[in-house]
Amino acid sequence: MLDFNFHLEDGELLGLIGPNGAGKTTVFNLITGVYKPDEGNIIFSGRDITGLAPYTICQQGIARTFQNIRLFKDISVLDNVRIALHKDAPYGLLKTLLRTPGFFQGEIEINKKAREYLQIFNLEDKAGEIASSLPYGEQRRLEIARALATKPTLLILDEPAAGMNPNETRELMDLIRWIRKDFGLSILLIEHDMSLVMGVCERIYVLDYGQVIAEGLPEEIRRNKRVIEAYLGEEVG
Amino acid sequence: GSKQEGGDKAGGDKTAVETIPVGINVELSGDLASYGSNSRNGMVLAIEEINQAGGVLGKELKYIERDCQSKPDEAMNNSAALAGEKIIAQLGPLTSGAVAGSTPVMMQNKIALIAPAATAENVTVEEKTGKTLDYIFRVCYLDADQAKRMAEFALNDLKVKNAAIFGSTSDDYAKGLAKYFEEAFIAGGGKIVAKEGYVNGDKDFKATLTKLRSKNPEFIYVPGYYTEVALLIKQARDLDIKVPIGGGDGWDSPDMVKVAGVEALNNTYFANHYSVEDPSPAISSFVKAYEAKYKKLPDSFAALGYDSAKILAQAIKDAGEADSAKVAQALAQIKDFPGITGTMSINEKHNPVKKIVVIEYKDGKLVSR
Amino acid sequence: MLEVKGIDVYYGAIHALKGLSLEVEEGSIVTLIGANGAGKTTTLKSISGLLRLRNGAIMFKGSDISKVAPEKIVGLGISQVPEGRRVFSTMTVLENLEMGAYLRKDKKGIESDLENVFTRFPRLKERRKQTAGTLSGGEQQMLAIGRALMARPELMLMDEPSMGLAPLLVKEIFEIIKDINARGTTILLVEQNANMALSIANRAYVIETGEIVLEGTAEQLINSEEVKKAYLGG
Amino acid sequence: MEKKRFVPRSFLIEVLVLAGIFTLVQYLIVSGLLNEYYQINLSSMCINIILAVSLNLINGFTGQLSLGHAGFMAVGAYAAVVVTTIYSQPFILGLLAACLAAGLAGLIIGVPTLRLKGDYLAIATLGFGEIIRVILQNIDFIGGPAGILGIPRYSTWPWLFGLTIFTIVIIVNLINSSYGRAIISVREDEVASELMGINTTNYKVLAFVIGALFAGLAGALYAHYFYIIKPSTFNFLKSFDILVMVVLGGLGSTTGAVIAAIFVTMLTAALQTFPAIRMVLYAVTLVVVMVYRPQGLMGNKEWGRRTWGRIWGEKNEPLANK
Amino acid sequence: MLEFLQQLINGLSLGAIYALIALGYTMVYGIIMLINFAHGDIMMVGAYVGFFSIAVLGSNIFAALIFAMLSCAVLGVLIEKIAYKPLRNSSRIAALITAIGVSLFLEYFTLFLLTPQQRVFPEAAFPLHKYQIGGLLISNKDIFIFALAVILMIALQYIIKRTRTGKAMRAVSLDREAAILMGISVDRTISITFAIGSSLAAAAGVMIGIYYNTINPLMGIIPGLKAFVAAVLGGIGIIPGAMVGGFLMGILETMVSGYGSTLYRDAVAFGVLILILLVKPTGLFGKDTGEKV
Ligand SMILES: Nc1ncnc2c1ncn2[C@@H]1O[C@H](COP(=O)(O)OP(=O)(O)OP(=O)(O)O)[C@@H](O)[C@H]1O
Ligand SMILES: Nc1ncnc2c1ncn2[C@@H]1O[C@H](COP(=O)(O)OP(=O)(O)OP(=O)(O)O)[C@@H](O)[C@H]1O
Ligand SMILES: [Mg+2]
Ligand SMILES: [Mg+2]
Repeated sequence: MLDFNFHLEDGELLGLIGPNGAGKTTVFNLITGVYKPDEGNIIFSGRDITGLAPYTICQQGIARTFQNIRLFKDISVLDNVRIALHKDAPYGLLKTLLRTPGFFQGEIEINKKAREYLQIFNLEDKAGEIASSLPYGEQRRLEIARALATKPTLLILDEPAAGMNPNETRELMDLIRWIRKDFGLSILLIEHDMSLVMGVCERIYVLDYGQVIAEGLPEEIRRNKRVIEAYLGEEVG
Repeated sequence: GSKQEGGDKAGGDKTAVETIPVGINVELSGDLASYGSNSRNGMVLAIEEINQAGGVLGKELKYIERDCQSKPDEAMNNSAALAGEKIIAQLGPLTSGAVAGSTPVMMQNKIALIAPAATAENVTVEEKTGKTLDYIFRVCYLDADQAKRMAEFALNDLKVKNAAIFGSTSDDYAKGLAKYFEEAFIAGGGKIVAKEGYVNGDKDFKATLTKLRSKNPEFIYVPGYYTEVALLIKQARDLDIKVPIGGGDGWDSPDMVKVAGVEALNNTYFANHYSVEDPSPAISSFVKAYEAKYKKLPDSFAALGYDSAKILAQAIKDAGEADSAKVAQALAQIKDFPGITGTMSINEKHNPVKKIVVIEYKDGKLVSR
Repeated sequence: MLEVKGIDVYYGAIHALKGLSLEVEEGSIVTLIGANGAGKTTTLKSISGLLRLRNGAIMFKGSDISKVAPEKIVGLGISQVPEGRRVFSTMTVLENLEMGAYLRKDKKGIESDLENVFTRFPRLKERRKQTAGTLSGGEQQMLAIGRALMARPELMLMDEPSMGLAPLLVKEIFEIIKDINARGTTILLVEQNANMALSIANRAYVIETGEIVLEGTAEQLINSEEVKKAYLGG
Repeated sequence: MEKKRFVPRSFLIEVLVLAGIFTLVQYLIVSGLLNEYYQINLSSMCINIILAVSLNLINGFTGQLSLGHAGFMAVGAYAAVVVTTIYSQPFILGLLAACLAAGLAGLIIGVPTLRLKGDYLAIATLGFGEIIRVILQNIDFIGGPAGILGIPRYSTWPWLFGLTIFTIVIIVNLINSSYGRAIISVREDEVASELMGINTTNYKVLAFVIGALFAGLAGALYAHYFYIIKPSTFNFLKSFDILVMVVLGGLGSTTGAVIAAIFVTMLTAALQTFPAIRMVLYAVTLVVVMVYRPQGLMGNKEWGRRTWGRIWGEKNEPLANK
Repeated sequence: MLEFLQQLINGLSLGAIYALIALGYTMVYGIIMLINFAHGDIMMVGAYVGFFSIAVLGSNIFAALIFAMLSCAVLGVLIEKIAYKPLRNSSRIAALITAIGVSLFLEYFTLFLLTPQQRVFPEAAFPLHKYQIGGLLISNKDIFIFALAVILMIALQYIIKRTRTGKAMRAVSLDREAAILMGISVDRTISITFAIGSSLAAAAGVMIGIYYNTINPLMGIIPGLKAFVAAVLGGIGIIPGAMVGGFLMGILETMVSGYGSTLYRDAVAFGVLILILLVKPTGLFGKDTGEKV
């Protein structure tokens, strides 16, 4: 049901838009291994990652957020980030069970790192709170923090501005730009909020019925006839 | 509940009368609850009769009951609690496994345990050495003996040459019977044509019966409890299996006729401790008393429970004082005790030596053979 | 028509609405805007009876409905298009619409309302036999609105009907809302998309952490500096 | 960052308290002041604690509903008894065999079934538990339905107490580590966890195997305390009993599991004085407790957080749970 | 061949009983996602009510069936109100434990009240007729129980798919809050669900009574468990699935007993269940509702 090609350069900030049900989230699910493609390949950093398990893909450097926020709800904010750090756990199972000094050293290290991520997203005072008790906007931020903690080279954001008001969206735009610059990673995002897409993305793919119907710079997309017809409804300024 | 009344009455405000505490540790809940509670009823009836007749050594027996759910650990726990209550002896549990759970505690505290219905081989002896356990007794015969009796009956009286076995495989009692029957039957020159099993709690035996039917056995041995056996016989007859069917003391229950029906039971036989329809005065007065108190007929578990309590009273009398170790010694010496389930003497392995009756169902009546 | 008088609502220990009051006049579109977690959904749920009040009252056509059982409130003429659509996913489109008319007994009326919904949303008619879970986001939103209409409400509560929809659909939905209102249904609309909401509303309230901080006609609010800065992205 | 004291004083105090409890009980037993009845219940408590704490790892922390715990207990019990009783080897070898066999059974069962979710997993584990029981029942070498009698009583107080503490420490150590957090993330949201680079299958299996292993240990202790084991002891109702303890204590609370195991053991013992209606009372208690405290006695909170937190390496950080 | 057909008949009649119990099980599960472990015990109560109305009140079998179904409907509603309703918003596993508690309560309260002794259904209530068809034995009881299971399944499927109440049930199961917004009373709908589910259990209980003659307080445990397995086999929550699962279980058990050994019957039954689940993780008729991410 999907038939398309697209590519993403290192360090690029790419947008993916399209009508509801066009298959955007599905694309993300394919990239991150939640679904397996029936045909075709996904090449990441020169390696074929098609059909790999999601956790392996994450370990290869792709991290994501979800259209419907999926935090680890009943545990603390800090733990949410610490879980993301687990794939590089600095101690083994044996050390864990026997509580060797190496374990304590490792825990200190993990905590330090986790707090750094929280700090970046202005969440350090909330470290001890249960994730689900955070306001929506902070949950979105925590989700991004958690994704970043897996040290990705590609970050995928699915409708990060959904449910945010224009003001909050603006703050998010700044954050996205800043992350990209500071962490030196590529970002791929889906969004229905044109102000965000047009504002931050360097290049945009438009998807409809599982196919790419347009590709280009924001200005080109904005004026593209097919895109307007299928998605925008009018030119957006 | 009525279950506590005996204990309360005996231990109540009549402080003037000294009492002798007796432990009852049986299966009151769980799969075997119906056998356990029948046996307990028999024990309680006996204790009440003894007390009415003036008690033993001028003291009343006071029973303290516990539910072991047929679990060895619960049985052990109960025995420990009962030992703490300074009981003179414990009646029960019924199943051999639960008795084995209780055994170490009884041995340690030097208190006699009388098992009413634990018929497995090694209940009264040490597993490894074969040495008799000083404080463990039983009033029922052994599985090996009753299975042998049935095998001989089939070969000699029914004159069959081959047999099938279809018994419960989920309890050691029935499995033991099956094994001993097979041995005895083969030893007597017979042939076993099929061995099948069911699981306790089953209600549907048609599949296996259909299979058995095709093997054409002349006799079917069905070791198990009446709860399953009655249904099994009924379904066998429904499937037009007309050959004689035999079994063990687990069959004994008034429910057999009710469930299987008069007709289906014709030509079936089981080894038993006694017959409820035995006209002897001792038995008929027991049956009457039991029926009056519990509104139903006693099965063999009730009778064995009754005997276990009565034999204990006898031993206390023989011992001359309410001392648990002495009572155990007296138990080992019991000779020709007239029980409901036959006149018995306790042998050196603490098993009763008594007659095994074979009972035939004839038009719904029990006929001793 | 609807008067919310100083209501207090709690989630356990969380004080979600703090003496909130608002009013909806018959025939108007009133919009309630505010940041995430301000209490907009909570307000609508309280009106529908899904949440119980600690204090205050909710008057609908002159009588207090705050003690009425939640399932009875639809019958009084208030239906809700819940946040996130909440269509019955394994039921067909038609069954979903029938559920909207669950309390109604007038077969004829239901029949004609069904036709009305289908003329308003031809796409639903096309897909009447399809299960709702397989519809696209926009179609589900239409179904949720259609379902609410099937109760023939006098007042319709809509919770972020444009959320997650493509720009084209957002416009379509707002057109539909205007149309429904034009045909006589009063609307209380909760939106993040303040621009759009204010452009079709008569009156507006701004809610912040469970309290109304601003109210006025839609024009007044569109032009208010505070609102512009906080909610209109300008 | 202030230098952290490796062993805080409160930890030492708790160690002393435990040592005190141990010595006191040991003294009471040796001097004969603690009668058999209390000894048995104390031993049951230890065994139940191990069972509850280990099932809690699977059901409470990993969020995988397992209804076959008694099966692993059975595997452990039989493995140990075969070693000690049939082959007359020392107890320690029996214990090792129990852990090994039960852990292996956990692995064999866990790998295929843990792909199932929710109630389907529950029924599959229940099925495996029953299959184990049926198989044991049909092996004559280990006594068939009659089981094995005459097992030596090696499970003395030092063993019981020591292994109970050992179980708790190992499981608590596991939970309060990066591995534990990975396990908990599986419970919270499997998909998200997987996408955070966690091989959820591995961690589910890990938790399942460790849980099974300790159930096996409990089985071995049980067998060598109660002299006899038979397959029917380990039926699905026994699994339910263990589950009841876990939920009663609060899913995902080790403290809760311990408290509930003690509570249930005492309740069962206390109800023995009402033999006729004990099960009715037990059932009513169960329903009433659940209705009034659906989250269990402890919710998912732990007791002794601050003290133990340091030892676990948390240092004032909130623990895995609330 | 003849023996095989006979075994098939045996399997179908056993399966019909599992199917009858599984229907109610699956229905309650389908609507409120609760594994009602007490279902088998409600069946037992139904059997006792049927027994007493036949043996004591002297009613005929149909009156007894109706009476048992009505009494158990009331019992089911009561149980829901007392034990399950307070836990509606708690974790499912808490509700599961409560269900276990209710199950134990029903078993042991009956055991206490009526003694552990089994009761025997009067044979006269439903006299047996055997028919010989080309060497195959089949009884009127076989036919009756089979027909009853099929009729009740169709009725249930009709209620749930077609009637207003049934749609309300499905709505409640899909989204409770949205259902309220439609004007559906959740309490009432769940009560009706329990009433129907429990009366189905009662029907099964009475059928077991007449089919096997004996009933006892613990009779619900094993058939309850097996019916639950059957429901899972078919895809829990799916009515035709329960039916097929029930028959499959019955036939499977019969064939294992008939051609293998009863010793391993339960192990094989569970083994097949697990195999099926490994291939189809949501049961035979279960839809794989792969979580949308
Ligand atoms: N697990 C699933 N099972 C069945 N269909 C699915 C599943 N996931 C996605 N789909 C279908 O695939 C299509 C594409 O869905 P997708 O979620 O990718 O859309 P989208 O472009 O992200 O839309 P939106 O902007 O509304 O999020 C839709 O028709 C959807 O219904
Ligand atoms: N079920 C709940 N339990 C506890 N707190 C809740 C619950 N639902 C909402 N809250 C809290 O109540 C407050 C108001 O929530 P509400 O959902 O009404 O906000 P909203 O204005 O609709 O936000 P959004 O724009 O995100 O939909 C928030 O702080 C939220 O965290
Ligand atoms: Mg999407
Ligand atoms: Mg909201």
